[in-house]
Amino acid sequence: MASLATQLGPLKLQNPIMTASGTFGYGEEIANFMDISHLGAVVCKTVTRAPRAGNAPPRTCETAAGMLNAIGLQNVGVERFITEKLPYLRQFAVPLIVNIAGETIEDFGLLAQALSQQAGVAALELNISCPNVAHGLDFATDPVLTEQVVAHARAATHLPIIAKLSPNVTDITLIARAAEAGGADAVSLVNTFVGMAVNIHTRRPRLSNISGGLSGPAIKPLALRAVYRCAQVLGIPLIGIGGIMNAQDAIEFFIAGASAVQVGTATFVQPGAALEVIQGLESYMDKYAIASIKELVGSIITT
Amino acid sequence: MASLATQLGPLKLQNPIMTASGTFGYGEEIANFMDISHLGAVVCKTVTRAPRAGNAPPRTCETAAGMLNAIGLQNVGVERFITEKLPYLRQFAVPLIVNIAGETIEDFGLLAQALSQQAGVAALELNISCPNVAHGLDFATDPVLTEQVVAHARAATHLPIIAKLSPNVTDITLIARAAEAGGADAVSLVNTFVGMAVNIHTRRPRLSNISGGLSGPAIKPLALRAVYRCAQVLGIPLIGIGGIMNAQDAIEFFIAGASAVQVGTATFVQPGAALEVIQGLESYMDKYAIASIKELVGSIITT
Amino acid sequence: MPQRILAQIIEQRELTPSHYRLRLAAPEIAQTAKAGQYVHVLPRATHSFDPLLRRAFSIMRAAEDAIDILYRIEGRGTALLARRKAGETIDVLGPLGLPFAPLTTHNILVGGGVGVPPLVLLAAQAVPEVRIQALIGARAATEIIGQEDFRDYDVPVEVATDDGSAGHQGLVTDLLERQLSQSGLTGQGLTVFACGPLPMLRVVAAMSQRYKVPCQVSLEENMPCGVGVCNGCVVPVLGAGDDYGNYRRICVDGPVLWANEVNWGHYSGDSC
Amino acid sequence: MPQRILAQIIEQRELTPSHYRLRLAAPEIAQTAKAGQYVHVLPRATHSFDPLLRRAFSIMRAAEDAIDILYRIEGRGTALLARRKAGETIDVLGPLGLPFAPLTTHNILVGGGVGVPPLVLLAAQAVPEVRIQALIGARAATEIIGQEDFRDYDVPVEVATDDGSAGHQGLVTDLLERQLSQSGLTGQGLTVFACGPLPMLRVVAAMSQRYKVPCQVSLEENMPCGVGVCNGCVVPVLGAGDDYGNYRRICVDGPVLWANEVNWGHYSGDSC
Ligand SMILES: Cc1cc2nc3c(=O)[nH]c(=O)nc-3n(C[C@H](O)[C@H](O)[C@H](O)COP(=O)(O)OP(=O)(O)OC[C@H]3O[C@@H](n4cnc5c(N)ncnc54)[C@H](O)[C@@H]3O)c2cc1C
Ligand SMILES: Cc1cc2nc3c(=O)[nH]c(=O)nc-3n(C[C@H](O)[C@H](O)[C@H](O)COP(=O)(O)OP(=O)(O)OC[C@H]3O[C@@H](n4cnc5c(N)ncnc54)[C@H](O)[C@@H]3O)c2cc1C
Ligand SMILES: Cc1cc2nc3c(=O)[nH]c(=O)nc-3n(C[C@H](O)[C@H](O)[C@H](O)COP(=O)(O)O)c2cc1C
Ligand SMILES: Cc1cc2nc3c(=O)[nH]c(=O)nc-3n(C[C@H](O)[C@H](O)[C@H](O)COP(=O)(O)O)c2cc1C
Ligand code: FES
Ligand code: FES
Repeated sequence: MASLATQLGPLKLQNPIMTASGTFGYGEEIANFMDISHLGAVVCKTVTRAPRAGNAPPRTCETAAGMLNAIGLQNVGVERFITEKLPYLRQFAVPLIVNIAGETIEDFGLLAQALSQQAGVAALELNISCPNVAHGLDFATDPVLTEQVVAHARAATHLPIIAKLSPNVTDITLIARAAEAGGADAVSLVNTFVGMAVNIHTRRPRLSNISGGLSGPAIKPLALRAVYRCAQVLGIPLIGIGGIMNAQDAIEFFIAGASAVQVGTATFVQPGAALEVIQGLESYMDKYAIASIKELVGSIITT
Repeated sequence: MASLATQLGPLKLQNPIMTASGTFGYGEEIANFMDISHLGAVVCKTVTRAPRAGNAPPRTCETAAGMLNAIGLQNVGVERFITEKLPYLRQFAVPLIVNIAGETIEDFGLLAQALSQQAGVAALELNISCPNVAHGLDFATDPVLTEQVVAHARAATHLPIIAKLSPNVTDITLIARAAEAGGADAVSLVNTFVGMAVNIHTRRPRLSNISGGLSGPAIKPLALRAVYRCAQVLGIPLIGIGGIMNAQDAIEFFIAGASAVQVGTATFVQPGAALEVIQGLESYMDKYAIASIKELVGSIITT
Repeated sequence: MPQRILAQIIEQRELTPSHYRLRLAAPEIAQTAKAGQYVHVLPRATHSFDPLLRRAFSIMRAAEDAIDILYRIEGRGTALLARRKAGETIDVLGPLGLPFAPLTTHNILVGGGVGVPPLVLLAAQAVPEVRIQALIGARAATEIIGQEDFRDYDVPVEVATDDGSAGHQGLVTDLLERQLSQSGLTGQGLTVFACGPLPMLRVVAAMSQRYKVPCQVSLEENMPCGVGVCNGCVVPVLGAGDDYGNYRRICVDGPVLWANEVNWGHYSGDSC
Repeated sequence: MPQRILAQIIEQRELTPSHYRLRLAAPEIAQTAKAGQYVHVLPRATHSFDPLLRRAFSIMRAAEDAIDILYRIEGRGTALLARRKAGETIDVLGPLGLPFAPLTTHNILVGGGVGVPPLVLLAAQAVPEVRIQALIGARAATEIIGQEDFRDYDVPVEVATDDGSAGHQGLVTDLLERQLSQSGLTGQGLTVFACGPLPMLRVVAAMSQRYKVPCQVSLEENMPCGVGVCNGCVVPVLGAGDDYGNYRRICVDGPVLWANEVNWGHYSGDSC
């Protein structure tokens, strides 16, 4: 049997497949469809300091092989997260990565601090790349701010820190290196691409927020390229995200240089998608006699 | 009957539907499938100063609702273009927009000059955004260079100039404004998004060039958003490009602010796609009693 | 507990060129489904990622280990669904959502267009003691849905059509107004259950409030996941909402809500 | 002149679980198709954009206003195609590409796997005077393509299978080597026509050159448009190439090329 164990800096995972933030809620619902403890890790919906109501509906819209969303970081806020959501998530024998977002650098520090004191939090993912809230993209489009926010969070916690980056930039390697310089243990690539759709009968945008973030198979080639490029220049591990629907897709990301991947939109289509990816990955590794996932990571041949 | 006539600065078109560069060759083949003279304009494959062999195969690869290409600007060069291709294209009663690309600012000036002296050239589209050649993206990712190259071409020709921009940037409005400042009569948005795909059996990239440009329905929401944002800030007309497969798609671009559109990848699927878009647009305008396409352009309701 | 099953198509019946009734072999769903619940159906082939997401359809019938849905061709997903033939299998998740509240002594079911199906199941699952009146609205006689089903369950039906080709010419809400003003049952264990287009539901909700009759509405929104994890399907509610603010996810906390819970003033309901 | 037609499926015959033979009503194509030409088929529904592009298949038979193609399930497109049933229509562009050169006095046809179909049409369109020998390579006996068709045309066939389950155990190029070394026909109006996997074609090309026998090969590349406008389908050639450099578009200037035109050293042929 192939070994799927992987490592993201200090964070050890039994396998490299995790859920993507915002596509798994806080686990309560998906637990009806799969055994969460078989995952490599779970990443829960972004938590902010104060509760957020999110954007007005319509919040989502399907596009060709993809979807737009403008949820607007609807969440219960960190206090209720700790009292109401964390106890549930803590019970699974699987690392919990809490995804956090703030409006200011200080917000990230305070959230990191608050969550570090809680049992059952394995790592923090900094969402500095949400396209659906005011100033959501300010950090991840600016290398200086990226480095600062990561460094600030770094100082506030002993937990491993993952910086989640935006693909809506001219050169993502600059941002990834800034995250590394700021002390990130890993980066996750990518958050959604900003897009929109128009109802030609009403002449209105299909989302109340006008624009939204594109996810799903449509973006896979773009996400894969971001991972590949960053893998060439980074000294820290990468988590690949974007359009992963099955094991084949995940394997492309490993070969391009990702040490782990997150399954997002696929979970909407198949609530158990992430587990199917694990199974398919095992079959592939068996077929090609790959003993450890580490042999696969970054094994792309370009000569 | 609705009037489809539109105007791109000094350039008058009988309708707002054109072919996209690189998806129409020089017209010889598509003429077997449709009456080219019914189009609003034709845009031919990029022409460079010297002939270019292009990239090694494989050059294309299908992705979810899209395709990657890395043709690498294969073309006969401007001299043979003028002697061998232009006479054929000139015979159609439809404006010909010649798409040009150079490696330096001077190249663009020389190409503009050479083509200005030819009968039958209605306008020039500056391809400053090809992702598949070395330095292809240098111009369109930098507002200063964009302004310079447009200004240089502007000085070299009396023809209308359209700057074709890249979506692979943090803020496309900055680049579009730079093109406007340089004297462009219009901008066309967008060229392809940089992406890649990996063959998990050989662990090689699916394109010999490693990365390629993503086109087709997958990118439509992203292209539409680029057009919408630029329409808010520009004083010159916009041409929308990206994933337009049918009239509905084209209409979304008009509503978002495009004065004309280009049909690209759709032509690969249906060689007569552009004409079908014109027919569908006419039906839509008749259905909603829209007398002129100008009423539609930028008519998006966001309140 | 919702299940994901590959259900075989028993019958795909074309009712009109744009209306189909699909019967699926789905014992796991048929045995537990309650009126108001829906299934989430993947219309595409597994070899294609477009259209990407599932589509929601109310369960219209749940008997003999099979379920029926009735749908209208709206766009790409329903167009693809209509091409599927008996014998093929289809990926279905269900039953999902919270069902209608229990029927009361007297009940008026108000259905518009393809909003009728869940009301048919509500009537089918009624105990004999309750009294039910069904009101159906449609564009034209050919598009009336559920009339025969209600008759099979001995539920009296009144019909309204836009073009007057059957029943009352006008809106189904005209029929409701008549019922409410004439029946004298308001305040006597009468409940209204409604499903249909948003403009209809608005009127039904306002009318029920005016007559002080409790009213349940089954709502629609784009539903990416159907299981409560995306927060995409929310509608604005008065008061507390769900866990996440002044919105409620209609996929798991609906699709049926009490009309007086909905924040109608902030609900535009434009969906894509 | 290539045509775009919506062709009705006359028959979809499953030869093995992964090989299908599809007969399409396509008079416009059937009446003009020449051996070596292909059709470009859209496997998806019009309501879906994935998979996006057409797929190329050689024309295997063109008679009675119908064409046959024979295909193996390779990926998503062919998997979708195999789900289409008789009576449905399918969007087809063709005939496309340049055909094989005319047959000479003596001819050896070398086909590997699903490369056999165009050679079957080549034999069918032969005038009685020419002499033809067909060599077929396959993985196993069950996957041999075209054997009966060749027999119908009175063309002698030799077979090679990887597993020895029929004919010679080994490669079809073993059979070719035997023919070339024994026939004594080299230089006497003998031509080799080959279609199959790239490794096979390489060997056939090299062998034909060694024996100084003219050889035509039918090549494959990803073909976005099939009509010559995208420049996506090029293969490297020696000498002038097409208009655009040292490459030739095999969709319109092929798929058949003379083996000595191809720049085999620069042709990796990895396709996606
Ligand atoms: C809980 C629930 C239960 C449901 N139950 C049923 C049911 O029992 N039966 C049923 O039929 N449906 C039901 N629906 C609705 C059903 O889910 C949708 O009809 C379906 O998702 C549409 O999918 P589609 O892919 O066909 O259309 P989509 O791809 O969503 O597209 C809709 C189409 O409408 C077009 N359109 C939008 N606005 C206009 C306009 N103003 N004029 C003209 N065209 C326009 C768009 O262009 C698009 O083509 C239910 C929905 C929910 C949430
Ligand atoms: C002129 C021409 C004529 C042709 N004629 C015929 C014909 O007559 N009959 C015929 O059957 N075909 C023919 N072909 C080939 C045919 O076009 C392709 O088989 C078809 O396009 C495949 O489409 P697809 O969508 O099924 O596969 P694609 O979507 O292209 O995918 C191919 C599949 O192969 C998989 N794959 C790639 N490499 C490996 C590997 N090393 N191991 C395992 N899996 C791998 C990929 O994952 C993918 O699923 C012809 C091609 C050309 C250009
Ligand atoms: C409905 C929805 C909600 C999301 N919410 C969040 C979020 O709260 N925080 C975050 O970091 N990413 C969020 N994302 C982004 C995903 O985590 C992921 O980066 C993106 O969807 C790309 O992956 P996919 O194509 O597999 O979905 C959300 C995505 C979707 C579709
Ligand atoms: C195969 C191919 C070749 C292309 N070649 C060129 C080119 O030479 N010059 C150029 O400006 N754009 C080129 N493009 C980009 C298109 O003109 C267009 O901007 C892009 O494909 C997006 O539109 P679409 O989604 O409708 O195809 C090419 C696109 C494709 C798919
Ligand atoms: S549809 Fe995803 S939360 Fe309701
Ligand atoms: S397939 Fe487009 S040029 Fe050959």
